[in-house]
This record gives sequence, C-alpha cells and structure tokens, in this order.
Amino acid sequence: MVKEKKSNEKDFGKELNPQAGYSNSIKDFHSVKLTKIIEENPNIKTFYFDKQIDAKPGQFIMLWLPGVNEKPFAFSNLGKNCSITVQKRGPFTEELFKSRKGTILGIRGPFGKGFETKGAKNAAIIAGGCGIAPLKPLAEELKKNKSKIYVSLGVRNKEYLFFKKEFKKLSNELKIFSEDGSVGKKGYPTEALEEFIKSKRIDCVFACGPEILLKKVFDICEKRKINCQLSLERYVKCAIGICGQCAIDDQLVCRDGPIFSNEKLRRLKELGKFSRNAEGKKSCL
Amino acid sequence: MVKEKKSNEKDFGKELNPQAGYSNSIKDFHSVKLTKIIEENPNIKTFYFDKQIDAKPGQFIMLWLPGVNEKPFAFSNLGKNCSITVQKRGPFTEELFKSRKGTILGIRGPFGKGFETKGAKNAAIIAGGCGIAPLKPLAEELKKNKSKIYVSLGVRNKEYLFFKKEFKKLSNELKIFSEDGSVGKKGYPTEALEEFIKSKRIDCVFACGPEILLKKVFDICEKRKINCQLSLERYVKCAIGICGQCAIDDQLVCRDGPIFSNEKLRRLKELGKFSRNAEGKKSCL
Amino acid sequence: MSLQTNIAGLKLKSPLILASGVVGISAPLLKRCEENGAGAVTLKSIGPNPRAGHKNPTVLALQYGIINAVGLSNVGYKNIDSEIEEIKKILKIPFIVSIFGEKIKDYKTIAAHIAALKPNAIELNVSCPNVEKFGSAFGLDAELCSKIVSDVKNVSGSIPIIPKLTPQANNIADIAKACEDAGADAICAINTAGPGMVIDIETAKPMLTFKKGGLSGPMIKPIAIRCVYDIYEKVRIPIIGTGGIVSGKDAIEIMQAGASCVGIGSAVYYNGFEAFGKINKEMQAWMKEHNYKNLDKLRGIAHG
Amino acid sequence: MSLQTNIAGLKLKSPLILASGVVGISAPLLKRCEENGAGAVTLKSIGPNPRAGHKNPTVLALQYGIINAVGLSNVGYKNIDSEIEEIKKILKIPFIVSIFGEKIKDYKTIAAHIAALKPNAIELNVSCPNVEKFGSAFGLDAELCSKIVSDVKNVSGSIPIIPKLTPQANNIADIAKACEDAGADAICAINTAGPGMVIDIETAKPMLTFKKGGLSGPMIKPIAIRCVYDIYEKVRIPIIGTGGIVSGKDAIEIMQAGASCVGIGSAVYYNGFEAFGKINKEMQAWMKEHNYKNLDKLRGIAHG
Ligand SMILES: Cc1cc2nc3c(=O)[nH]c(=O)nc-3n(C[C@H](O)[C@H](O)[C@H](O)COP(=O)(O)OP(=O)(O)OC[C@H]3O[C@@H](n4cnc5c(N)ncnc54)[C@H](O)[C@@H]3O)c2cc1C
Ligand SMILES: Cc1cc2nc3c(=O)[nH]c(=O)nc-3n(C[C@H](O)[C@H](O)[C@H](O)COP(=O)(O)OP(=O)(O)OC[C@H]3O[C@@H](n4cnc5c(N)ncnc54)[C@H](O)[C@@H]3O)c2cc1C
Ligand SMILES: Cc1cc2nc3c(=O)[nH]c(=O)nc-3n(C[C@H](O)[C@H](O)[C@H](O)COP(=O)(O)O)c2cc1C
Ligand SMILES: Cc1cc2nc3c(=O)[nH]c(=O)nc-3n(C[C@H](O)[C@H](O)[C@H](O)COP(=O)(O)O)c2cc1C
Ligand code: FES
Ligand code: FES
Repeated sequence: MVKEKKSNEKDFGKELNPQAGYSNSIKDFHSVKLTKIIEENPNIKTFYFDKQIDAKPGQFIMLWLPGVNEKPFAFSNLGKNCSITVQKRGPFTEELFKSRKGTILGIRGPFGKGFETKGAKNAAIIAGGCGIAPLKPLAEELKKNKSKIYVSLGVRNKEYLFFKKEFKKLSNELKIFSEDGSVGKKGYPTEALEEFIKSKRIDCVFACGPEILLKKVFDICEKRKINCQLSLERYVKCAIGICGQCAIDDQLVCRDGPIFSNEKLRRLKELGKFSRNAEGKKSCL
Repeated sequence: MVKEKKSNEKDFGKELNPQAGYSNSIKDFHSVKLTKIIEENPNIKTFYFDKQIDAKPGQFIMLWLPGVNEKPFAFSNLGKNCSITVQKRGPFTEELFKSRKGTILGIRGPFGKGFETKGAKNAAIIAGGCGIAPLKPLAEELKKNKSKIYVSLGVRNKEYLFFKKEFKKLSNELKIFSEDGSVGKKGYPTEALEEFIKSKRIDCVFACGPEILLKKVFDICEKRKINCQLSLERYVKCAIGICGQCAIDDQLVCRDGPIFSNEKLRRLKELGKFSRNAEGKKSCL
Repeated sequence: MSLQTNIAGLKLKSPLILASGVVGISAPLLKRCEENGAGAVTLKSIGPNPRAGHKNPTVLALQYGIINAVGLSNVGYKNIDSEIEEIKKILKIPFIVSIFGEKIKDYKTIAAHIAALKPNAIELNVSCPNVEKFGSAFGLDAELCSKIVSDVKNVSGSIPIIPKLTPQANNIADIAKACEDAGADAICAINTAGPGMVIDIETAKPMLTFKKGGLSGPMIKPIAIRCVYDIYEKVRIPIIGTGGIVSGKDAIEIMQAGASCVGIGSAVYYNGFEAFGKINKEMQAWMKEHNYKNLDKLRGIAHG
Repeated sequence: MSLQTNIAGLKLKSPLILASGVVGISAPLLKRCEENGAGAVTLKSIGPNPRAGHKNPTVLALQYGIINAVGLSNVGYKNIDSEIEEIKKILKIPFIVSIFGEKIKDYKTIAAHIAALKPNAIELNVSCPNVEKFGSAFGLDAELCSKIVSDVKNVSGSIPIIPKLTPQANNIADIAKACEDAGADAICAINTAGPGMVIDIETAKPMLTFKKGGLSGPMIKPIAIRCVYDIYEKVRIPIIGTGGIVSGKDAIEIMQAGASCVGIGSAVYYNGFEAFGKINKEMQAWMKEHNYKNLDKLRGIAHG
C-alpha cells in the first residue's frame, strides 16, 4: 500500500549544475533559515523553514545543528511554510529550543516513505505525544481526498497537548485523552479506536507515538482485519539506509519506513519489544 | 559561423545509469569492434566501427590501440557505418594497419566542432592527402543541403588517392592533382580554387590537408573576401581542452577547432608557421 | 553460467561480499543480504569496548559517493556472542567478522574471543585511526600489520584471516605482502579513501561533527582498482576487491584487476539491498555476452 | 565588492589562479586565462630535461573528475626562456613558474635559472614520482621538502617560493609546516589525488598507457578541503587551495577552510576558459547576498 522508493539510482550522479551549486556537495541537503518559531506549549515548539521541500505526510528530515548533532524529525507542515514540531527531551532538543528566528540550520531530506492516503474513506488517526505532529499534514491530505477523519489524541498532561484547534477543524470527530485527566478524558487514545471501528466503518488506521501505543493499535487492527499504517521510531543515524542503526528486524526504519503497514508489521518480531541504541546494542523497549 | 560547444557543463556529472554502465567510467568512451577494413590503396585503409556515434563532418575521435597509443582521426563516414580513413605514417598507424576485422579497440569522442554547412550554396572543397577523408562526409551533408559542390583533391602520387569515385558522385565538378602527375594534373589542388571562385560564385571554401595548403587557401579566400573553414592539425593529446598541447596561438585545436573560419584564422600568428611537438616545443612547420 | 568462487577455503555462490559497516549490524539484516544474492557477508567492525561513535552527522551522501565518520560505533566484542549465535542459526552463506583494535594487542584478544564463536573468517580492520601511533592507522605501517596478523594467526586456529587495508598507505602492495608473509589468508582492499571534509558555507561549519570522514562509493573506484592491481602484482593470496563497485561491469573490472571476490558497500545506498541481485545479474549478462562459463579466467587478466 | 587578494606579496584582482599543467603551456593560452578573469596563472611544470611524457592516453575525463598521467612532458628549463619573455611581454597579471626535479638538486639548479627570468613566484612541484626515492614523491617526506625549499630559497632572491603538496602524504600539515619553517612563502595544496586506474573491461587493459594516473576535479574536492583545513591549522603562510573547484560556492568553501587563493584546473574542462569568469561572478553573487565587501573575513572561518 505504501509507495516504495525502491532505489536511489536516479539520484546517482544526478546532474550537478555548477552554475547553481557546489561540486560534490551533500545530497538532499538544504541550508534553511528559521522564519517563525511557535511555542505550542512549554515543552513543544514548531519551527518553520524558509525553503519549500517536497514531501509526503509521514516523511522526515534530519535536522542539523552545526557542530552539535543531527536528529530526525517529521514534517508538521508541508509545502511552502514547512515546519517540524519538536518536544523538548534531551541535549539536542534543548539546544534547538535556544535558536531564534533567523537562525541558519541545515536539513537533509525528505527521507523515508510517507503515509498512503489513497483508498481511505473512513480514516482513524491515533496519536500519542509528539506523534501528533506528523499526523496533522496527514489529516490535511485525507481531508483534501474527501476522506472522513476520526481522531484520537493522547498526551501526558495538558502541557503536552498541541494542534488541538487544527485537528478540531480537520476531523469529523476528535477525542482527547491524558494520563492525568488534566485535559480530555483520563486514559489512552487507543480507547477510542475500538469505538471508531465499530461505529464508523473505519477502513484505515494511521498512528504515530510511543511503540506500546502502536503495538496496541496494530493488535486491534489485526484482530479486526483493518489496514493500518504505523510510523515507527528507531535510532536514526545516516537516514540513507546504509548504517543499519535504525533496524527493526530486517527493515530499515529510515528507508523501508518509517511508515509500515500490516504485511510487514506482522513479520516484525522486535515490534514493541526491542530497540537499539547508538552503539547498536539491543535493549528492551 | 561554426557552432561552438561552449562548455562541458551539461556533461558534468551526467546521469550515470548503473544498470547500463560502470561507476566513474570514462566519458565519451566507446568500445568498438572493427566490422570492415577497406584497403583504399597500399597506404590508406578505411576502418569501420560497430557503433553509431553521433557526429558532424569535421569532428574527430581519439582511436585507442590498447597498450600502444591513442591518436586523433576524423570521421570519413558518419552514422550507422561510421569509419575513419587512415594513412600509414609511423608506429601507430603501422600497428593499426595490422588489426583485423573483429579486433576490439576503443574510441573517445566525438570531439571538436564540425564544419558548418548552412548557407553554403556554392561550396568549394580543397583537400590534400589524408585531408580528403573528413571532406567526404562534409560533401554528403552539403549535397543533402542541395549545395553545389566543386572539389579539388591533391595527392603525392597515384598510390595516395582515395574516395575518387565517391567524390565523383557527390560533386558538380571534380579536379585531381598529384605532385608527380601520376594521376590527374601535375600540381597542387589550390590551383583549381582561383578558377572555381572566378567561375562558380563560390560562397564558402572548405579545406583540409597540409598546413601550407591551408595557408594558401586562407590567403586566397581573404583576398577574395570569401568565407572559409579550415580543418587544422596540431599534436592532440587529451582532446578535451585541458593539456594545452594542441594550441595554435590561444586556440585549442581539439576544442575550439579543429575547424576554424576567417575571423579566428586572421588572428592566428602561428598558422602555417609553427607547431608544437609532444614535449610542447615549438618548431617551424 | 556460474558465479561460484572460492576464497580462503570458503565456497561462495556469488563473489559479492557485503562490506563491513554497511547495514551489517544484525542477523536479520545480514539475512536480507543473503536473500538478495550476497555470496557472503561481513559484520560491522567490532572493537575492544562499547562505543557510541561520533555525534551525527556521521554519514553523508555526496554527489559521487559517501563520506562517513561513524567512529566505529559498536557494542564491544564481549557483547556480540548472541548476535553471532543468531547469525549462525539463520544464515546459509559464510559470514565474516570484522574486528578492530585501539591498541595492537586488542586484535589478539578480540580474535581469540571471536574465533571461539567459529565465524567463517575474521577480517582485520587495520584502517582506523588509533591511539598508539598518534592517530594514524596501523594499516600505514607494514611492520605493525605483520605483527597484528601473526598475533591473530596464533589464536585463530583454522579460521581464515583477512586484513583489510587502507588506500592511505602509499605502499599498499608492500603492506599486503607483509600480511601475506605473516600468514594472512586473503586481503581485503580497500577501506575508505581520503579522508575528506565538506563545509557548509552558509554556517561555515564542517558538516560531519567529527569534521573529517572516509570516502567511499563511485568516486573511489579508480583508487580501488589501482590498489587491487598493485596488490595482485605482489601477493598470491586472494583479494576481496572493494570500493565503488555498483554495477556488474564494475565488478568485472575489479576482478580483471586481480580481485577474487568483490566487496559491496555504498552500492546499498544506490540500489538498496537489491544491489546484490542487480550486480549478479549484470555480471551474468556480461559473462554470457563474452562466453564466460565461470569466473576463473577473469581474475587478473588486466595484467596480461 | 572586490575580489582582490594578496598572496606572498602578489596583488591579485581575483583569487583564482590557473593550476599548473592545465592549458598553461604558452603565453597566448595564459593570456586567454587573464582575459577570462584569472587573477594569476601558473605554467605547466618545467623540469631538468625535455620530456615527451607518457604515451597517450594520458588524460581521460571520468564521470566525476579527470585522471591523468601526462608524465611531466615539458621542454626542459633550458628551453623556456623565450616563452617566459613572451609571457612577461603580454601578461598583465602575475605568473608563477612551476618546476620539478628528478633529483633533489635539480630544484636548486632550475630555480636559479628561472629566478633570473623574474617570474612573480616559483612553485615547487614536489608531488611527482622520482628516481632518488624509489618512485615515491619527495612530497611524502617532510625532511626532503624542507631541504628542497631551503635550497631554492638560497638562489631565488626575493621571488616568493610556493611548494605544492600532494594529498598522498598522510601528514600533509606537517609537511606544510616543514616547508614554512624552511622559508616557503605560501603553500599550494593539493596536487592530484589517488593515484587511480581505469580498466577497459572489453580489452582487459588499463586505459592509461602509464596505467595509473592522478585524480582531479569534483571528486577530489572533499580531499582538497580537508588538506587545506589541516594545513591552515598548522601554518601561518597563505595557502592556494586547489582541487575540484568548479563553482563560486566551491571557491568560498575552500577559502572558509583556509585558502587565500584558489587554484583552478579541471574546471577548464567543465567550462572552458570561461570557468574563471563564471566562478568570479558566482563568488560575487554569493558575497553580495551575504554582505561581504571583500574576501578578508572569509578566510579560515570554518575553524571558528
Ligand atoms: C522518523 C522519526 C521522526 C521523528 N519525529 C519527531 C517529531 O516530529 N517531533 C519530535 O519531537 N521528535 C521526533 N522524533 C524523535 C526525535 O528524533 C528525538 O526526540 C530527538 O532525537 C531527541 O534528542 P535529544 O538529544 O533532545 O534527546 P536525548 O536525550 O538524546 O533522547 C531522548 C530520546 O529520543 C530518542 N532519540 C534520541 N536520538 C535519536 C535519534 N537519533 N533517532 C531517533 N530517536 C532518537 C530516544 O528514544 C531517546 O531516548 C522522531 C524520531 C524519528 C525516528
Ligand atoms: C583533428 C585531427 C584529425 C586527423 N584525422 C586524420 C585522418 O582522418 N586520417 C589520418 O590518416 N590522419 C589523421 N590525422 C593525423 C593522425 O593523427 C596522424 O597521422 C597519426 O597520429 C600518426 O601517428 P603515427 O604514430 O602513425 O605516426 P608518427 O610517426 O608518430 O607521426 C607522423 C606525423 O603525424 C602527426 N602526429 C603524430 N601524432 C599525432 C597526434 N597525437 N596528434 C596529431 N598529429 C600527430 C605528426 O605530424 C607527425 O609528424 C588527424 C590529426 C588531427 C589532429
Ligand atoms: C557508513 C560506512 C561505515 C563503514 N564502516 C566500516 C567498518 O566498521 N569497518 C570497516 O572495515 N569498513 C567500514 N567501512 C568501509 C567499507 O567496508 C568499504 O571498505 C568502503 O566503504 C569502500 O567500499 P564501497 O565504495 O563499496 O562503499 C564503512 C563504510 C561506510 C560507507
Ligand atoms: C592534465 C593535468 C596536468 C597536470 N599537470 C600538472 C603539472 O605539470 N604540475 C603540477 O604541479 N600539477 C599538475 N596538475 C595538477 C593540477 O595543477 C591540480 O593540482 C589538480 O588537477 C587539482 O586541481 P583541479 O581539481 O582543479 O584540477 C595537472 C592536472 C591535470 C588534470
Ligand atoms: S539510519 Fe542508517 S540505515 Fe537507517
Ligand atoms: S589536446 Fe589537450 S588541449 Fe587539446
């Protein structure tokens, strides 16, 4: 279902115009300026870039803070005012949160395969935490396709919720859950899924968020024989399918994913169980 | 007049299809098999290749005898049955004369600019020695353009004449000269030029052959204010405009030439005077 | 028509061997290479201690190749046993374990540990910067290479030993010879070339966090061909020719230069795991066209 | 906006300097570079004796660069006087004479002869294989480089001396430092990389008659950037950054790495003599966009 970018063959030795660029420059690299930074809430900011980058919902970029590090983030807005929405977590995101409008950064991408929205007439969207971010452009595309959209968002607490207004507009129905009940219902966003499936003739489920959540979504979909497309996360280094770091079983999240659907998910023994750190060491999720 | 290939920019990092070719292979290189070898006379042979190479009359290739050397030769037939016609002169051509049908060689090219035939209604063709070779495809193109064609060929003696039949067919008038009178008139092919100019309203003169001949043609054309296009020879090494070896004044025969017309020829102080050997040493012609 | 080869006693159904450090960090990924047509696979180099490697960016695709400074991220040889057991369980083709040392003596220690796990061969990555020789690689020094090889041969029993050389050594053929004399069973050449650096001019910063990185892919093929050619003139043990091989014709070229097998690294970027099948097919097409029944007569014929 | 630069006492209107061996064999060709915007030009290296060089093919364009084994064809330093007189007559921009030796002592002899002709600078090509050290280049050995530079400084008077280094030296920065200590006025880096080899698989023959050749053009730019970066960290004399520069942005990149001037070689293949004007224009466009009035603040900023 999800469209495969089978090879980089066509990029291979792609015509380089010395008029415009460098000789032997980095592929898919864009120097970008931050044009706008929106504080969605104390822990989450949206960073807008000054370059239009053609991408599909679910695809991601590698954001480079020169001299610091480079990490993966999914698009939260596509097209002319493209953006990423980031949750502060550790050293990299903390450093990123210090940057201002006008700061120049680098991004590589887009990478990976995006969501496939064709054929989804009644779509359910299940998101947890900053997994909410890439599902907004997905909802926009679904809306453009005239799909019906049923959304369930889950967050730790009030302070982690974002894109509520946007999803309100985009969806036919929106449910919100929080772990502490500070916003929406107390509980987890999967709770709404069974209900959606029962009452809304859901034909495709899209989900992004913590892997326990995703595993749950997958199990429900398998039981109900419904298509699902999950956006998986693994430690991403090269993003070009060469270092192997982002593997889940024999699949590379950066290139075969990050979006996976039922047929492949079924084969993944590590789903919801193991992950790999920067050394390549496997550990339990 | 002559169309310039201004830059190799568009070749720069030209799409490489790993399906078809190598990574980082030689540009413009063709592995060819000799499909036919015609002995035009004891000193001259025509070698046909099994590859179609798109080229214009006057352009040349570098012919590679693996492990031996690589030297420049102009096309004597274009299109599907392309060929070069070679006069035996020294070690390289002697070695080449030993090759058989089926031999595999390499060629690089086409290089240089070709003759520009547009606008030539009454064309004179003056050729000396193996300079006859590239002027046959030129005559064919002129004929296709419906130009009138007046040809004067000069050779050392009977044993060096070739393409007589072909030129007979192609031309409106054909004159032949030899140094010893063993074929045609005794004398030099320039002798017919003044006469052609006088009686045939010649508007463009094409010439190839020894530089003394070319200088003579040029002087006549300048005096009469007639366009001319001369195919010059210099020691060609790289053929890609980088080693400088083929220079005549500030022009590179391999890239700016080998065809030059009046405006440029006028500026060439070395025309008919100096040439450079493989060391780069200038010497009198 | 057969693509079968032998190298250092191993029988391969294809001469294509996954190069170390490229996707080869786990049993399932190696299995996927096998399924796609690899004749053998090499694990990412394993060292004395767990290492996270350098900070990202560590691997960048250039127009004509790849630049990397992964920094030898690895779990450490003490933590690799279960992965190797898994590999032995699921893989049908031979697998090679690549090891590196921060100090000379590390090679012996790690090789002894790895040999006990019975891989089909051990590759010695002597091409990484190190502490003992002020940051330059062991692979630049014939004597050190010789010492490392004989140290390892003392503990590796019947397992073939394959030193992997760096093109930064100006006398790569002499180094290969020293390795052969010390008992090496094959040579792998080459590791990445350069090193190189790429600066983002907008921020005026080197793009790799480690600043410099090794070059691989199409742009280094001429260097790999030259190295294999030079080594072939000096040694009799077989060579795994590695560097910029992305097509069947590339593979033929490096075998004509003297390689018995062909390492496949960056090609996985250009064509994904399908690179193996693609190159196998292209080799067969070329062989058919030229009436080769097998690869035996191809090796080293450019020296003729 | 100005592209003016100073290097070793020479004032250039553009930092672009024609690299040695590329079209620069005669006064009219150098003049054409000037007319197209070169800030200075370098002649093809001149040696002790007339040499025809290797048999063709000697220069081949690859997909991503050029491979050459011209073999130092030249007329010999005793036959260059009239060409240099002609150059002095018609050229307005500075010109640099590149020399090479087959033996150490050649450099001194040739430099003395050339210095008398008063070129604007003398470049020492220490990057060619030679007889004395078993076919490897003088440029691999810091001591030999130091000796060559001080020998030449003894006979060159006030004429600036610019050793040109090879990236085959693993410690290129140390070699640059040795040259600086011996009195060099600037460093040119880099000469060709590799060497490489290309085999035609249909005839199974190396395509260069000399078999191996040096690599230049876009594919070596990351190596050139790294070398210039390393050298800049160790020496204070200016650097002519050379290797794979074909665009204005490339030129900016190598200056950010530490170059004061930029060598232009293979770019002449990609864009003809117009390469100079093109790169000048692109540099100016970039500078305008980034509010640079001149090049002073650009140099070495990637080290910040
Ligand atoms: C395909 C993909 C898309 C992503 N999209 C978003 C997004 O839109 N918004 C967002 O806030 N986050 C997103 N992430 C996660 C984001 O990459 C991490 O939050 C970020 O790297 C944390 O870095 P840190 O230094 O701030 O925190 P650290 O303290 O270093 O790490 C915190 C956690 O982040 C994860 N992480 C760290 N480094 C990486 C890495 N290189 N690759 C993957 N995960 C890593 C680990 O789970 C780690 O436990 C995405 C991850 C992937 C793989
Ligand atoms: C653009 C161009 C087109 C040519 N087309 C033809 C052609 O169609 N038919 C043909 O017979 N000859 C042609 N020549 C000349 C041909 O290249 C020489 O005849 C050949 O190189 C002789 O080599 P040799 O070893 O046999 O003789 P040698 O004894 O080496 O040389 C004989 C003479 O050939 C010339 N020559 C030698 N090497 C070269 C070189 N690398 N470049 C240019 N001239 C050289 C010199 O004038 C020399 O004096 C052409 C030359 C040029 C430059
Ligand atoms: C991302 C990456 C990581 C690598 N890691 C290792 C490694 O750990 N050990 C090793 O010996 N070689 C390593 N290499 C070098 C490759 O094995 C191979 O020798 C080199 O890339 C040249 O081959 P290629 O052009 O086919 O990629 C690595 C190469 C790349 C691109
Ligand atoms: C055909 C050719 C001939 C060269 N000849 C010389 C030479 O004689 N002396 C020298 O110092 N460098 C010589 N070089 C090296 C260049 O001067 C330059 O250092 C190298 O090509 C890298 O720069 P580029 O990538 O801009 O070409 C030559 C390069 C080429 C391509
Ligand atoms: S991050 Fe390197 S293979 Fe996916
Ligand atoms: S032959 Fe090299 S420039 Fe023309």
